[in-house]
Amino acid sequence: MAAGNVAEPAAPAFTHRGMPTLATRSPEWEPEVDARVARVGTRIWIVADVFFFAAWFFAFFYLRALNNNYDWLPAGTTHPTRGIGAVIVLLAIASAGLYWAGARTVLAQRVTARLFFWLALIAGILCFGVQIYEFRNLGFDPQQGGGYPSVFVGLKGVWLFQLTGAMLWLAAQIAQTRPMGDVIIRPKSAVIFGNFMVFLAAIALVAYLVLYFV
Amino acid sequence: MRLVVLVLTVGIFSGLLALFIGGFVIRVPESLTASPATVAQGSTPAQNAFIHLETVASVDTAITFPRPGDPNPSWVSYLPTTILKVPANSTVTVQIDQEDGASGLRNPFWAQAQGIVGGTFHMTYFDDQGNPQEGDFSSIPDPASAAHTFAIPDLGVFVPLEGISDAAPAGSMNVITFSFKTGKAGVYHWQCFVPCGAGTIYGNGGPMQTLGYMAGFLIVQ
Amino acid sequence: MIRPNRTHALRLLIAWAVLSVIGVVIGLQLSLPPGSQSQQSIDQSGLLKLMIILSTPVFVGVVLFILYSVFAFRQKRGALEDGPRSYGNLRLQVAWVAITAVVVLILAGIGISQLNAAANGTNFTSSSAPALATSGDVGTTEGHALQVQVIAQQWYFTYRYADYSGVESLHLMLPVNANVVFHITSTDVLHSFWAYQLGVKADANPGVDNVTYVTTLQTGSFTVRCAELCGIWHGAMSDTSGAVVSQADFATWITQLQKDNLSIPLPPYAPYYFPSPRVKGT
Amino acid sequence: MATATMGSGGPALQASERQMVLPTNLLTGIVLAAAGYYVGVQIGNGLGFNDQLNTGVLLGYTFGTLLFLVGIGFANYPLARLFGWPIAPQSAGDEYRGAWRFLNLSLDHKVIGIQYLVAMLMAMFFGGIGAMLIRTNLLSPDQLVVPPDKYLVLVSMHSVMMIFVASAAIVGPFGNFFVPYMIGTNRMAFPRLEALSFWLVPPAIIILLAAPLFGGFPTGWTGYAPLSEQAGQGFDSYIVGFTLIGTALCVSGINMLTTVISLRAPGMTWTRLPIFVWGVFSASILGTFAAPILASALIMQGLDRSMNTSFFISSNGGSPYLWENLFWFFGHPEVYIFILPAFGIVMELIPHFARKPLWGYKTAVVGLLGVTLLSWFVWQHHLFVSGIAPALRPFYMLSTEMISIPTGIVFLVAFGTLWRAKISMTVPMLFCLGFLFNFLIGGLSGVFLSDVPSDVTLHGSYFSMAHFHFTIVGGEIFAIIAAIYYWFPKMTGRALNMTLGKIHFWWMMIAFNLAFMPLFAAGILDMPRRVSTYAPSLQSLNDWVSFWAYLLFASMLLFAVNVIWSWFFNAKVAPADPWHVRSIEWTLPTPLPRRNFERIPTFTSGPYDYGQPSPRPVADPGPEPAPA
Repeated sequence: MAAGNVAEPAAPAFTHRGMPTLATRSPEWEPEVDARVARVGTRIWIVADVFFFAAWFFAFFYLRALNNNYDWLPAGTTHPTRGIGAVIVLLAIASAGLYWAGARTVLAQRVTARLFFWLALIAGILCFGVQIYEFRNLGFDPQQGGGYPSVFVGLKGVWLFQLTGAMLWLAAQIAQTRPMGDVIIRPKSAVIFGNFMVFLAAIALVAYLVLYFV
Repeated sequence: MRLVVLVLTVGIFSGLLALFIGGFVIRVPESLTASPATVAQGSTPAQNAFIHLETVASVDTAITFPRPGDPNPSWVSYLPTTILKVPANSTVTVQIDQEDGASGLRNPFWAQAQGIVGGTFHMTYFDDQGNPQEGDFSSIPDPASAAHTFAIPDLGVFVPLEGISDAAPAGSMNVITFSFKTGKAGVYHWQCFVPCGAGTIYGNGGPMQTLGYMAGFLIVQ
Repeated sequence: MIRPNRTHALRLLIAWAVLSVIGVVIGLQLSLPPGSQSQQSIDQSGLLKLMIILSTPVFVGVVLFILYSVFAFRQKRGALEDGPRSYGNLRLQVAWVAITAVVVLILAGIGISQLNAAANGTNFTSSSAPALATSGDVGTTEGHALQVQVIAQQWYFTYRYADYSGVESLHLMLPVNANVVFHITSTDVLHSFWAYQLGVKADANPGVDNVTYVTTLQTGSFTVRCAELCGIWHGAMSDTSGAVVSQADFATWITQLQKDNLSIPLPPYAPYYFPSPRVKGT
Repeated sequence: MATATMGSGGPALQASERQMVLPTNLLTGIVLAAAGYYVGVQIGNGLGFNDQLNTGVLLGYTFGTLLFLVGIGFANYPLARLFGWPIAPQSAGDEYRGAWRFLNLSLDHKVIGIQYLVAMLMAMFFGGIGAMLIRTNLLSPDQLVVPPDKYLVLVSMHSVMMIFVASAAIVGPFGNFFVPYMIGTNRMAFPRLEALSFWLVPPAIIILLAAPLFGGFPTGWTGYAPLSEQAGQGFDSYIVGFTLIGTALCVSGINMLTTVISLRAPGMTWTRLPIFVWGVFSASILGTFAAPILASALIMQGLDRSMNTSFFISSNGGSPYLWENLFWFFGHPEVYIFILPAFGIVMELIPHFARKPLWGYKTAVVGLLGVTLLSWFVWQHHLFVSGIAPALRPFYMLSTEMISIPTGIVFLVAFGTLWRAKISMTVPMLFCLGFLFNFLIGGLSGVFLSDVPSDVTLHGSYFSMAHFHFTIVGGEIFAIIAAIYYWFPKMTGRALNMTLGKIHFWWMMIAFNLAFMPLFAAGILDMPRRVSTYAPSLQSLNDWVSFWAYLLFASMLLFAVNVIWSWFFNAKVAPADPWHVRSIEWTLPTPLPRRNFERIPTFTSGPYDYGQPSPRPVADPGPEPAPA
């Protein structure tokens, strides 16, 4: 990826409260090795996560096709309003996009990067809030049975769970953009992490199309 | 140093082992450790046996055979125990004080009494007006009104137990009496075919699958 | 280098041939369950026998090779010599893969053909080979096949005869020389209907009509067991009094059953049942 | 001794940094775990679902585990990043010294390997006790030794515990310990993920052991719905415990794959990779990508049991088939997670003890990867009689039988290596040959089960049970024991007693085969799996099996005595290279230094280049560093 090719500056002796940070203290700290490891590992993780969500989409189409006891969509159950779902997806995409933009500029201007990261974090938190709101006003009760309500709650739930984890990581990244952060690792891991944000946004989009339109 | 490792390992290890074994010892229900129901010998002839049972919606509401200190006082259950010993090649007369409401049979086929002497059972019950009634039946009229069944599949014995009518006065019971013939010695399981395990999917969990509640053994000697 | 290779190989080959022949001859003497009560059980017995015969040479060869090399290619006590420096032999590897592939394909071919033949000798009018029919689409009576529904419940199998106004029975009775279509379903959890001597096994799922076929050939009794863990009485969920009887006996039995059933308020016959209530919580 | 194996080294944390991270160790972990369990139960029961209090138990286990991880120190790194504290380098020495470090969070792959080894042996012991109780019940055909409900609990505990063990018992101890050496690196790619993959295991095992306190669960390791949803709170142990093991598989797989891909030393080309690393690599592929599916399916079970959704309730629009498909789509790669590293061990050890190059190395690699690929396309052979789309049977029958092709390659490679070799019959070699014999029987019986018509008779019977016991116990466990005898001197600095080892092998081999061979017959004579009662005509057969099963357990006790005695009560330090083999880990001193390699080596030849007139060293330690 692009930023992966950015030439590494020689590791400067950044200090934090008079103490050298990871950059200079670890005897075998090799920036290019760390970058490669992070890149490979994130890709593997994303593929694994694809399998994770694949199970839920399989459940959706399988139960929908079987429609056991004609109870896939119980009588009186309606899809939630598409507007809210769209808001959630857009917020997720916005968060990923803003983060991506920030990750690009992270080497050049730290200030813009932090701004982007903050915006991405805010978008993610908003997304979280809207999703919770949707859960509280579903218009159907999964406890009353039905395949669609089950899959809806499950799929959205696990996605929200991963979004929460991503937001925590994002907060950590923001913290690391402070002057005493380990600035050498940051650009690499930032770009890598951007991939995962984009992946989550993509899942949100697919889930939106599947859950609200199919 | 290495002794420290050893001691710690052994400590954790034996702790977990205790947990594992304890899991099996502690939670064994009373009815397993309790001695089987005493088989009252009927007057005629000496070979015949008489078993008196009670079926309740929850153990703590038992009238005839209260079982205090039960680990699951709110479970539906046969009382006093579900491990019955009877002599081989004999006629066993069973009296069941049925105090549970109707749950209904999932397979109405079990509404038919089968494998009992004379093909009929005697029942005193309460009709919809709550008046006591009495009679001999080969099946219960409405499968939905069944509370339990007393079934020994390997002996071909299936007896439906009518649920107590809502109009019946509180604390009243349907008394069902029937007799069946035991074959050769052996261990036969007996169960209930009404999905009466409230709170579990399809009503067949919990008491339905725990020895001492709705599941038991008939030990023919 | 060549000479000892050849002697070793020759010895192994001879021993292998002799022992394999002996093993196969022994294998041919076997008469394996599930027996000959139905076409399916005959097929299965034959296939089991065939597999034992096919796997005997493999087994003999591997064990022989291990034992031989352990004794012939032993490191001298205390010595530390290296073996010959050989990194592989492509031709041999290709040959090996090819042979295993051929054996596998033969086995798969036999299996598939038997799958399709599962209903051979039956006069199904439907064009779809029953083994390839998806469950549910054989719900109606086809040809002269006897339709029997197996209802699994915790913890007993009961049987309904669709062709006889859906009468229900405690035991499974089948006429001899008949094509039977089993419709296996469950009213609660998963079970598996295993009529051992008939060579029939099929899972019972709530709300599913699982179809399987049997062609009875001999009279006699058979055992029915549950082959899928279904709870406390899974082990006891068996019935040894199923029987294949003559057509006449079956007719008398089924008429008697219809009489007995008159007093039972059975629901109308359905291909499957969705259990209710789905009780959660108290 | 293990502690002596790794001397102090690496820059220790300075006091001024310590104060910035939470004080964490095993005790804080246990305390927080208890607190978390209590809080979780309160919250879950407070939510007020009509669910027989399953939510409470589920949340209790989950919170307990999470807070346990926090307490043992996994929160320090994220918190440090979150608050911008300086971060301890991954190569930092452990905070703890001596025995205490093995009971605390450590990022040292050597420590983690030994932690895994001990945990796995303990779990195996529990599973073994379960097996003994099962065989005791089957001594008599009636159901009175162990009541049937308790019997199902036993079967389920034994199966799940052994699945836990089998899925991590090679990649965990030996993969984590030796892969970095074999590829020539000083560090794992993600040491914290590696540590996490271990520290998820003890909670999983303890949660599983706690199941009987809640009445246990009757479903066996397959956990088929809706029986699983009838079960009481015991089944929540299955859900959480299995999820934790799945997560451990996934994260350890990510770490292992990334390490092998990114951190190989110069000269360690893909074609020089030791075959054991290939085995771990292919198993890690399966673990990484199959476990998430299990996690999803288990979350569905949890939702069904806690929130009363209906993923698997056919009356309410769900389907039991959904669970069967998802479970076996994970479950079949899972069984190859068991066996692929075992293949790796066997093909790694045979060349060393035959003192001959691995015959057909590339074919062997192709075989391993072929199994890895095919194992994704066979899961429905577990559902041949389930009634799912019979039209698919021929395909799955074919794909299943095709797996015997790459498996056959493994045997071919073993044979080619043994041919005209110089075999020294050491104890590890004995177990490798035993593996070949047992796995041959397991594989052949697998062909019986793969053909649909014969599977109709054998499915779900003791035949299939005997089949997978031959592949897992006779296969994987034998390989594990071979690996323990082989690597124990390097891992712990103590050699096992080889006389006891020889006795152990013959005892175990004979007892195992005499115990499990008759079970094939039991299966063909219509004895279904997981039954607490059976036809009286089979009693003598079952008694015979039980007798030899006891002896099998006794042989494992002998092994345990050997391990414990040699490890803790034997002062004699093992020689650095007791086997005189080429593999690089044996060129390093014993006990192993804290840093694997002072200078990253350059690999100059493969690990199996025996039979050369003047053999090159396997690796070149590299030039002396220029004096600064």
